Amino acid sequence: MRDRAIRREGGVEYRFVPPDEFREHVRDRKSKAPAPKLFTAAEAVAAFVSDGDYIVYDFSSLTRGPQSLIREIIRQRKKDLWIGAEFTLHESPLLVGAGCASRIDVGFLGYGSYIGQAVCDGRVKAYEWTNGGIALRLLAGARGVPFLPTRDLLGTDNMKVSAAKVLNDPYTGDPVCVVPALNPDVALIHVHQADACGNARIFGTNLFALEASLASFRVILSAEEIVESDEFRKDPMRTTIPYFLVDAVVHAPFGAYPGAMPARYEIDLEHVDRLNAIRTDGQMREYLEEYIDSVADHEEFLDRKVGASRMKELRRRATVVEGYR
Amino acid sequence: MRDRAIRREGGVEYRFVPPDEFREHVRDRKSKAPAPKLFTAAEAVAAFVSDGDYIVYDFSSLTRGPQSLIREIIRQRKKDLWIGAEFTLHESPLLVGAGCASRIDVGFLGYGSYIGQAVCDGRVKAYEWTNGGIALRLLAGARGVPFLPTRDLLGTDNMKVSAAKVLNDPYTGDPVCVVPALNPDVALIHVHQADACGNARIFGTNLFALEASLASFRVILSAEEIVESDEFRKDPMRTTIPYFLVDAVVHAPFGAYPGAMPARYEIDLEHVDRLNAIRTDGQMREYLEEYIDSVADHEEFLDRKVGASRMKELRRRATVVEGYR
Amino acid sequence: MPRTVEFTDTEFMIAQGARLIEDGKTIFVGWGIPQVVAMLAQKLYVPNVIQLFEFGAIGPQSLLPFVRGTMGGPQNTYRSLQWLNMNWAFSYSAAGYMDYGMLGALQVDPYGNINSTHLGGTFERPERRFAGSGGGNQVASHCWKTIIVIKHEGRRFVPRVDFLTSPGYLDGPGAREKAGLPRGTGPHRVVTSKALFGFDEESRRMTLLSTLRGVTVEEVVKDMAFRPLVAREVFEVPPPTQEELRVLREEIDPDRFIIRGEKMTATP
Amino acid sequence: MPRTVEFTDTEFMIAQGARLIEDGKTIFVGWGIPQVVAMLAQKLYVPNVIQLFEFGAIGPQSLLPFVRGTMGGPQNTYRSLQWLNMNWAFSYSAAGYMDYGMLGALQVDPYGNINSTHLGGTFERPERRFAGSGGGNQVASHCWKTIIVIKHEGRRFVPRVDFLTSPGYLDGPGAREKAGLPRGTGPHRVVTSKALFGFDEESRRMTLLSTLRGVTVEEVVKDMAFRPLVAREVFEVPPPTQEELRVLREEIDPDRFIIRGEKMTATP
Repeated sequence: MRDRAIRREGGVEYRFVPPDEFREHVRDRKSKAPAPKLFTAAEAVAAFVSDGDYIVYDFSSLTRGPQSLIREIIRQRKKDLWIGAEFTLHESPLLVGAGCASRIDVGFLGYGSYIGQAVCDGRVKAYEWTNGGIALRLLAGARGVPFLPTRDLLGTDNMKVSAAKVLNDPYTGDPVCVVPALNPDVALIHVHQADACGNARIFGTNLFALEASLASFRVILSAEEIVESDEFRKDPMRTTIPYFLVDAVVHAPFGAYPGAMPARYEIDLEHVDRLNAIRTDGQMREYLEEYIDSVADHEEFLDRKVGASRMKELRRRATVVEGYR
Repeated sequence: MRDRAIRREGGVEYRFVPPDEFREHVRDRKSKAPAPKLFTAAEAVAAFVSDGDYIVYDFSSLTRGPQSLIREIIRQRKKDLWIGAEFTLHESPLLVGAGCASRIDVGFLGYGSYIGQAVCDGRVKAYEWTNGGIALRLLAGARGVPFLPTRDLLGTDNMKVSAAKVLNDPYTGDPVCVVPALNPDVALIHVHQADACGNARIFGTNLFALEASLASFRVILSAEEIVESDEFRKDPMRTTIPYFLVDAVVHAPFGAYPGAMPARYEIDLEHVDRLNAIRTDGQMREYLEEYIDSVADHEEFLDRKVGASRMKELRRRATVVEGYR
Repeated sequence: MPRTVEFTDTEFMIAQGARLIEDGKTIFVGWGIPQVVAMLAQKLYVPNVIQLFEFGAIGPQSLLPFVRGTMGGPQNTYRSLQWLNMNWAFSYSAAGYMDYGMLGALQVDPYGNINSTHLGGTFERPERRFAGSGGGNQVASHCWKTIIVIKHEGRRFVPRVDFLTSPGYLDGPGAREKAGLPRGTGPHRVVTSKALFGFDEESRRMTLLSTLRGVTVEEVVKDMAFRPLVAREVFEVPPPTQEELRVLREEIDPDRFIIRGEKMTATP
Repeated sequence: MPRTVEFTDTEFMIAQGARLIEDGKTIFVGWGIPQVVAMLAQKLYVPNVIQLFEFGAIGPQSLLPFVRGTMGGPQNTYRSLQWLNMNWAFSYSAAGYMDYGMLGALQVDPYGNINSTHLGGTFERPERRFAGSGGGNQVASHCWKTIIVIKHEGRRFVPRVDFLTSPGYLDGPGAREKAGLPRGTGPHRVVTSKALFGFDEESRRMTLLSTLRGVTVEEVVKDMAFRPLVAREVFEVPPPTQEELRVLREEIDPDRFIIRGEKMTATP
């Protein structure tokens, strides 16, 4: 998909898939039958993430991010990925540091100097769409329309470095900004509960969980808990994503680690500090070796790099549970 | 607002308020302080509904419609209303029969021949926007944009009898339909639970409860139950409408009668049949006199025209409660 | 020798529609008769079909009996996978997730264009005004294959609809795409109380595919105000089965509000 | 004679910002320092302010202490009125419901234009790359009055931002409206660690309104790379109160990750 889906206009590159092409994928390739689709992370990433893919993820590095899936993508050293990310504090540095990502649409591009330096060095291209712009592009992708209008971005340099355009609104005659639909190749979403078929619940807010699930060619969920399918039909208001949007479900307790999973476990700020401290390629190599490449999978990571005591402590700290159920 | 907000183009009339005008109303007239705003239906309608207003309501005549508020509007004989309605089986005939409404944007325009005949006779103008078109127009109004695009309505006669337009999408070059934002004067929404300030919960699906609440100049809620404000902060995922969008809250048990309130009471099909049987102006006058004008308010209506036994029976029939909480 | 089975034209139409629905697929269900068709299908044939209703019920397993006139009530939205709202419901269809759409119609023309708005006169001053699109326009625009369910009354089959409410193939091949409607969509079948029609791949014109057992092609087309194409081989559709009739009469519509109609007989 | 109070420039900036927030109004809160400003304000001055966070928390009453770096976590979204998502959050602001927005900035220019993207070089190959807009662009575009919170370092106040990330008054009066941004919006205050600025109604240029008690106008403007307008009467802002400092140091940021900074003194 990548090559067809890259558009270049006046020095600006952007991802765009005409709605009809996306719709045909959905018709031909999305199974609507309620079949189990449980995979290991390694299987899911191998089967559903390809070199050159455009990937989005919900939510942020510190809260309910799909960190175990990101680590698996790095472990498999996928190449030439294009990331669409909002609050990407740690995923982007790691993906770029490991040589997996060549383009990032942001959003809010991390802190720490590693990723900033990578942009300055030209190792990765960072396109500025703003958080609102990315969310709106996904909404367009989810609504099957080629663009959506918005009254921001206007007047700023974002208009020059993105494919946002100005139209005259046919009802007021005033200028309005439009952004192109975004239909990623893959959405990675970490959820509180899923069943084997892909019905899923997120508790708390989300960035664009349903938008990204509707708009993406493939959807990989990781879930803290796998629950009975019947749960979802008993309480349909709490379903965030219905199964027929989903391609793979990975059972991943502590899948958001070192970030927090609201009402389940808190952030590991010490580990986050270690990530934030990465400044050189040497430090990056050390981190990747220590926490990703030297372990076979997420379970080994939890056993050897986090440990039961730490997990118990992070669970203990997650005392705010009101509203998350 | 009415006169400024009516646009006429090539024989088509439509409601349109430029986003900037709506925004200024919100800034200047919507109180964001958490003050109680409980009113009787008579007070709320007198204070917040004016002759000439454009009114929308959620959901349908048979399910969670704001029927007690509609009856109060008729009781007060508001004039020259413009209704934006989706599943309007009974409100439209009653509002037109009572001389309250002169224009209807639909939607799905009732059954029974009364309302159809009124359109044929030219007593009311019925503009065809389709359900999806009305919901999308409200979404545009709620998002503060002058229009939204969609890939329907195209190719049909709806394009000729509405203000929907065709644009060329700047990304594909293909034609796409756009509909103008809809910012009604008043939204009427019947909810399961509200607090005195206007925080509200609807259980089950809705048409456009949040869209209409964000997009409307004034919002009147009627609620089966008034609950403590603190309830909402304990479970923010269940809040449908936050208080600062709302202008008035009316406590109205059985407010959706003769329609159903999911998990609270069932439809009164006998009363619905009486409504469906109205064919002549004489029958309409009889109905209006019997059920609306001869009672002072909703409470007297319940006492004298429904009765405790009937209400008990309708509650008994509402046995499907799963998921509604 | 099989006994004769008795049924109404409505019952046949519903049963015929129910047999067309595929299991493990998605279907956007319009108000009224299509709901009953989907109920019968889900009960007897396609337990894993995903129904979608425009007011935001995704994947309900409706509770029987059918409460006439309702769509958003708790019976019809029972055991949904997800409850949302209308704009989300139409996102599912617009993004291509709805394999089928099923709609009623007041009039239909050779290209499967649907009128549900008015008969005679002008839009502003019609001779008779009906409910209009509801969400039918979106269903007919977005879903991959639209199935139209309509009583086989000649006056409903017209060369040109009085008002084009929901798009069929408009004025012929390529017209939908040219208008900007999603590529590869359009009317798929017309299910009537006597026959089944499809649409010719080339001309996009309505084509008679099969008739109720015992009904001739000539009986089907004689009252239609246009002459449909007729498939090379016209198949015979068996009448409602005992099981279809039992579910319709006992479980879905015991008061016979929906399934009443003209009495018919056929050999099972 | 009052004793001298000791505080950091960051603490003053936060306290000054907190005093600007109006009770019973709405404020769209940006990531980082603005969150701490809002926490202090809600704790001490404006219990009924409605905060809004871009990832969908409407009206939270954040739980203290502040967990550094977080915005979407359960502490920050605690006791919200409503939990939604980003597209809804920006609907609230775009439809005019947000009285205030509060944002940090890397650079700001005389028209209140914000750069948070890069310093030096070009966008494609900058000398230094920073986080970028996040949702700042939407906040600065939609909210009625934007408050910018920025350390008073001269290099941050530039005649022209290296990259215009979030709109101030662009190139002057009327420019926002001409660009299509919502009418009547724009930067309202610039809260720094030494002073407070507004914007001149006519020229839309940044205007010095007040300084920290004991800091002169000349001290404020000497490092700025442009000369702001200066109000006819420049007021004096008292330093952080004991209560402000107590809440900041004991309740909001006991580890002093946020509030550390240059040490200052002033008379209370």
